[in-house]
Amino acid sequence: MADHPHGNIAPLRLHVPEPKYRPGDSVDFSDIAVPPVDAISRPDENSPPSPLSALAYGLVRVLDFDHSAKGSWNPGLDADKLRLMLRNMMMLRAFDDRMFRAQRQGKTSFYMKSTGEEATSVAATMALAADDMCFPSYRQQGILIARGYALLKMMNQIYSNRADHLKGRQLPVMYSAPECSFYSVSGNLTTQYPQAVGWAMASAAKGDSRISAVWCGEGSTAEGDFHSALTFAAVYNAPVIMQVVNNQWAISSFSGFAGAERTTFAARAVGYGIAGLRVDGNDPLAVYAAMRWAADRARTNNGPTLIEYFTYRAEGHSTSDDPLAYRAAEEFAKWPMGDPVNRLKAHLIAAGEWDEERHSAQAEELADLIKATQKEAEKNGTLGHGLHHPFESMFDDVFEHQPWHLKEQCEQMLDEQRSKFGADWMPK
Amino acid sequence: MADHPHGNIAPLRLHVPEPKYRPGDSVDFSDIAVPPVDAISRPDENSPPSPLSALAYGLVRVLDFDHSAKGSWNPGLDADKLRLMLRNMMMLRAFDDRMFRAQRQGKTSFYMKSTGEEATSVAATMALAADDMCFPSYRQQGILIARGYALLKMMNQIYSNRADHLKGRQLPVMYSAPECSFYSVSGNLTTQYPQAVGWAMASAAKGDSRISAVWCGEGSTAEGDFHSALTFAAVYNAPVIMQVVNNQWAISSFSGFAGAERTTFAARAVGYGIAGLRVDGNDPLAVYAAMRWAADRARTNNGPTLIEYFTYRAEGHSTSDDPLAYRAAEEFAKWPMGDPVNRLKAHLIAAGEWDEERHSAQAEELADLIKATQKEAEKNGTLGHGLHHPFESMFDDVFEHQPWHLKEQCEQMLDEQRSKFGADWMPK
Amino acid sequence: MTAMKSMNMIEAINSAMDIMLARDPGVVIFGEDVGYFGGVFRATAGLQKKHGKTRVFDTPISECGIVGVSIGMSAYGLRPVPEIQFADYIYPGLDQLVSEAARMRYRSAGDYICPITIRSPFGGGIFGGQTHSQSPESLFTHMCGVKTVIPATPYDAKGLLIAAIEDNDPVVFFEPKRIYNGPFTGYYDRPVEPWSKHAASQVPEDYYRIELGKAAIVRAGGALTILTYGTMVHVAMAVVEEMGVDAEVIDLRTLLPLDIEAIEASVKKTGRCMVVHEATRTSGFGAELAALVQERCFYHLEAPVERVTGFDTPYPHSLEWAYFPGPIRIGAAIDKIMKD
Amino acid sequence: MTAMKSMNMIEAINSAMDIMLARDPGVVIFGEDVGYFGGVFRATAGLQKKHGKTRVFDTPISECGIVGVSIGMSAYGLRPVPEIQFADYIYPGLDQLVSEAARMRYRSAGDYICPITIRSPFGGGIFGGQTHSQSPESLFTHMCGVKTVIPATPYDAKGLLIAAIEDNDPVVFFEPKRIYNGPFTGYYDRPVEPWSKHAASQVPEDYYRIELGKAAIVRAGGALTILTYGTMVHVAMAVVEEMGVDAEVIDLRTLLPLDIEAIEASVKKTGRCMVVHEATRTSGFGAELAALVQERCFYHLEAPVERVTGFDTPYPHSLEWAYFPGPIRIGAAIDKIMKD
Ligand SMILES: Cc1ncc(C[n+]2csc(CCOP(=O)(O)OP(=O)(O)O)c2C)c(N)n1
Ligand SMILES: Cc1ncc(C[n+]2csc(CCOP(=O)(O)OP(=O)(O)O)c2C)c(N)n1
Ligand SMILES: [Mg+2]
Ligand SMILES: [Mg+2]
Repeated sequence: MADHPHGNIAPLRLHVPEPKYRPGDSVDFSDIAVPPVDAISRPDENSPPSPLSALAYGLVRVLDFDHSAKGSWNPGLDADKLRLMLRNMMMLRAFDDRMFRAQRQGKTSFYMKSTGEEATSVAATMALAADDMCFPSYRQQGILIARGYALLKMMNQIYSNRADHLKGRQLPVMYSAPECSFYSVSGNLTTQYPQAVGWAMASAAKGDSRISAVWCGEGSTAEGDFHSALTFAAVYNAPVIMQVVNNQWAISSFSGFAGAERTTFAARAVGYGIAGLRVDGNDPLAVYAAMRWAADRARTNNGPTLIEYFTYRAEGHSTSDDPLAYRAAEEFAKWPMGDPVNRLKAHLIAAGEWDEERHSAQAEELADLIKATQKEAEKNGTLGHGLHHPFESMFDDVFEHQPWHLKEQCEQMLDEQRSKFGADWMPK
Repeated sequence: MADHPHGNIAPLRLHVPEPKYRPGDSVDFSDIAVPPVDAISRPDENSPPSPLSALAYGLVRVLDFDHSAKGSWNPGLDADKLRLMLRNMMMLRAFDDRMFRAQRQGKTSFYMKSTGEEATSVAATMALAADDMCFPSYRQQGILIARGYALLKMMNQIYSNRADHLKGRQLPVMYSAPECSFYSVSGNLTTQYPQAVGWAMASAAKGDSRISAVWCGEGSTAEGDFHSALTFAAVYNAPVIMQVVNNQWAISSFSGFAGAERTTFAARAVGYGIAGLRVDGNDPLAVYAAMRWAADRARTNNGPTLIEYFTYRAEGHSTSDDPLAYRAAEEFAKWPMGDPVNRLKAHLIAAGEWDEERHSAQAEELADLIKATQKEAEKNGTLGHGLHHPFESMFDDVFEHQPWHLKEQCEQMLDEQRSKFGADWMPK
Repeated sequence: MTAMKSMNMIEAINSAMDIMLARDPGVVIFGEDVGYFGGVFRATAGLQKKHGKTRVFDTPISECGIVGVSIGMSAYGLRPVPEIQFADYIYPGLDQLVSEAARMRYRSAGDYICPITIRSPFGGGIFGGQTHSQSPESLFTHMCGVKTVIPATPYDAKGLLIAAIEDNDPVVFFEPKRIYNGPFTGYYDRPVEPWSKHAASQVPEDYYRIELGKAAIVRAGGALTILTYGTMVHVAMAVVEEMGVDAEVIDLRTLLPLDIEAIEASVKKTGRCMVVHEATRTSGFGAELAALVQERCFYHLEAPVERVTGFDTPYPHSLEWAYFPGPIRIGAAIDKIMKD
Repeated sequence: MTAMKSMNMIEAINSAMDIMLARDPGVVIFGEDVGYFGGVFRATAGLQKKHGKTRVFDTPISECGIVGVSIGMSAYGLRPVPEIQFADYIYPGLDQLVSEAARMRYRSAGDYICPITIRSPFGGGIFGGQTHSQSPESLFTHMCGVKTVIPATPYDAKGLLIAAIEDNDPVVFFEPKRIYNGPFTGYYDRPVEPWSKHAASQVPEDYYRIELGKAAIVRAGGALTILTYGTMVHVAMAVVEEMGVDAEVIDLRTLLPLDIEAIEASVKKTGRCMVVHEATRTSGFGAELAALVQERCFYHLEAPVERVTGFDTPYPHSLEWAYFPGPIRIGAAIDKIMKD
């Protein structure tokens, strides 16, 4: 049977992906294709997925190099809406900067910025209805900002202080906000994917009209949960929008380790026969348009969509990371799709709806607002400085009703506090 | 932000797939497209995956309705090889029949046939080199037969008897045969997928020329392991052939519950940017040709291929299953791709290389051989009839060296046997 | 109203789901082969036909997906009752269960909960080999945030399953498949007695609950306490009756939260304690029980807590009965503990 | 030849891998961020550069894939040493580990083996919140076919890791991340002492092995036996020194197979036994230890075996030090057990 003698066959090779640029390299992104606006025009939302597959390989764009909004994808938003979008994105950036600094000042243990990716959370959320359910990863604080969640609450969570809605239990940025239809953020990658599909299945099973949206990073697409989610979404035609924020990096691993050398992440959709869109993630109008298209599809029983946002992680993975150790310093500066905040600003200015003065005034206003809010938040305490939820709250919410063993352990913990702080220490 | 009031929107619907036919229905498969032979001609094995994607949606065929072998995929095998292929497939079918009956006679606990799918294991294996590594699911006993593994050993395993190479530890059909480059079969679905990729990665890392091949059912593609495997194979360009035996059913669930309503299983490959082929699984020459194409690709560093065999599970899932409870009785009879054994037989007869007399003689010869082998095997015992491996073998092979706790437990077990069989019972 | 009916365990489980589907529009049931066919053990037979395809349905073969979508459905307000076809196949769904469902109430400070009941047949004794015989229950008791429930009779199965479905926390509900059709005494060579001959097969046709966290004293006695659950309740009972030892046999029914009061009271009375389970020994739930009993009843114990368990090997196909903690193993342990 | 060098735990682990890559061409090392960057804790720093991209490389973020390809590589004859970035993230790979790697030798009757060493940082004390702090070791001890190893010093880490890599069975090698840079006494408000001040940071530069399955008596004593491992060895030692109690402190080093001889000999001598671990209490490895000790040393025990553990809640971010089984909890348990 062995009719394949190996004798004169060249040896096999293991291919181990390598990014184009490493520390010290100078960067040339001219090979990244930036197709013209409307290279693929916007198909009707009711189209069946198969004729759509080209969308998975293109790049939906709206804001052109001359800062005008163009083409069939142009969502035609009015200036107020665009200014709100810009404001949300600026707020998010200012918030990230401030909280990053707070971590560096030792006020908390950890922080994660979304710099450069603001459009993928803010603009995407603005295209949804307020009660559509969002299942974020840890880098979509922009959803909360777009939905008007109180910054103070976010900061209290980051500080794990006595006003933290999550009782100090979660790592900073792992928010939960049902009042904003924002699901509890997990530290475990991609687990939110099948959850979002399940929520959408429930909405459909009940004949509701709400849909769900879920985000993960391109690195996270490798987890099995991603596949479970796409399979269930495809099988039950679930009204869910699955978004991959392809910011090129997963901690120190470039997107090639998630498979980017071969095809796009939007192409995964093609494999399941569902709609897939690849979108310039640094173009807030393209993000909005893509999300709106997908939402309209989902809401009209045309099923799930997978959207890849092609973007760039401008900063480190988190406060625990130093990106200079593994990638070329100038990558973000050279990113061909630019900066989403600058692009929207330029668009509004070009349209005569904004100017540099209003922009700096707004930047200042937001910085002040955030600084003031931070002061408020710090009154409730910062991590490790004493103002935290009562010790016994640690034993709540493991179950709805506390079983005997947790009651006993709580007593034990209180005894320990008494032995530390003195016999008449009282739980507060 | 909520600019999508749900008020006048039609309710969502949950789509729950339903097969076309259920018990009592009469069956019409005329909507299953059977494209002409060579509808998609065979591309060079060295082609990059992207221009190949049409292959994932077609159906590679070689044996035409007139029983001739046609087109660019025709592997041009000589008559001896074709007769060997037929013999292997007939042997497999006879073996399945006999062992199924043995289970019904109470000689073992369980059996699984591969009736109707013989080509997907036998012809596929014959296209590999003898030392290419196979990672089967539970329905590829045809690999062992094609590689000349002793039927007696297979039967001993099925009977869990004292000669069972696996010491009675495994459920029937969960063979292991390193001498045939056949990996240990798992009861857990799809776990073999990333394992096969790892083996192929190792071969490539070492600059060897051996490749690996892995099989699973279409239902099993839903497991996360499938996605892990495709991701790793794509990232490292692993020399692996991943095969999906789409026999339409996963126990009682039709292929729609694995996503078949939307696209092909071969299309999954497109999502990862790797080569994908959809093949008439009841056409042994097409199976051979596809496997050979993929093997040549893999062996020349052109990377992984995903092959879908479009076939039909002619019998129940296993001896524990009654398919009449959930599908129409006449499906296999009406299957448009026919029966792989009959098709190869007809081809050989049409070519003047075979005739009905030789066929029945061979059928009889094989039946006799299997009956005789079965007698041999039964001398070594059948399940539950006393002739088994020594009790203390139960404690071997948990670890290379037996730790104290297993030694103690072994002693305890021996005491129990003594208390059952009398004080002078001796472990044998 | 409270008409009684003789049911086997599968029928009792089916009845519990049927009733909960009717009572609570949030209940949804799904899993591999669960819909049209009604489950490989027939536990969901007839339910799709009666309650419709959006309440009871088949799923892709992805335990990760099954548990994951259950969590999302919970966030929507549903009350999912997924089936994992065999407990041996729960591992691909374990991350969703452990890292997500079990932690959701805690990490979101009650914003989101997961009132999910995962049903799964477990245990051996059916020649299922190592991948259809496992007893992984102890793992779930180590993961704070999950309840673990194991019934031993049709009556308990129905009442506990209803309570589990109504519970607002995730529950793993392991069904001892060896006794689906009849209580098994460990004598594999004797004919199986059908449930209809057992008192606990008399099951109310209507709704009733058995509170989670409460053990059942299935035999009162003074000489020795036997803590057990599932299939082993019946094996232990048979041995006790046969040996004529005055053991108190406690069917734990819920492993977590555990009925520590019943255990303490019994052991303090008898002074001897034995645990019987089918799972592998090391770090099995018997370890936790032994640890607890010696912590809380140390000065009452006349002998060490004995553990009678499966061996620390995979479940071997042909040597199943040498592996199974049957009457001989239990009898020897009783002899030993009574001598000590 | 046997030149010694002061290493912290990360350096010792790095050195073990470096040596094994050089000695055995079958050794391959991979995991998330393990290649170019050298691991988020820097355990593999420099190894890709030195040994090449096909020996040390990054992987997709799929723990299932990482364990799964390791098994296939084993079948080819390699000796994979994958890293799981945090023990909290091992669950997606658990099915491959439990159902496949752990069972492979057994189910194939030795045809195929899985000489895989899965390295993973575990434990809390670094404000990592509930998903960077878990101690899941007891789960692995319940799954026959896996060895579980946990070092507490640089010297042990290197010698045990080399032995684990050379072992022909799958080993889960949990690294107590809290003590990567220095032994931690549980006093979080005191400055961390670097490893260089600790005797066990003197590590031979070359190859050496510490046999798996052998505990270390880190302090001999007659009043009480303390069984512990990982970070808690140092915390327990600090409390013992501070209280001036003559405890025998045993660093188990390998949980499975366990050094039962060392345990029995010590408890029979002292008559008192305490277990200290950071993992959640219920069904933690302390349960197995307590069960074993009372089974084997019942008539020598003056007091019940005490368990000092983490609480049965997720690891809370801000209340980390109220959760951690620190000096107060250990001290109280010593007081209690010595009074009993
Ligand atoms: C299951 C699991 N495995 C590993 C990790 C560790 N981890 C945290 S973030 C991260 C990288 C994720 O990258 P990507 O998905 O691209 O998202 P990004 O950070 O770029 O937004 C890794 C490996 C984790 N949190 N969960
Ligand atoms: C992880 C896991 N989940 C569930 C099962 C139970 N099971 C065994 S076979 C089977 C159906 C598989 O169908 P398919 O993949 O189409 O293969 P086929 O039987 O048709 O060859 C199921 C659900 C299992 N063995 N392993
Ligand atoms: Mg990323
Ligand atoms: Mg199938």
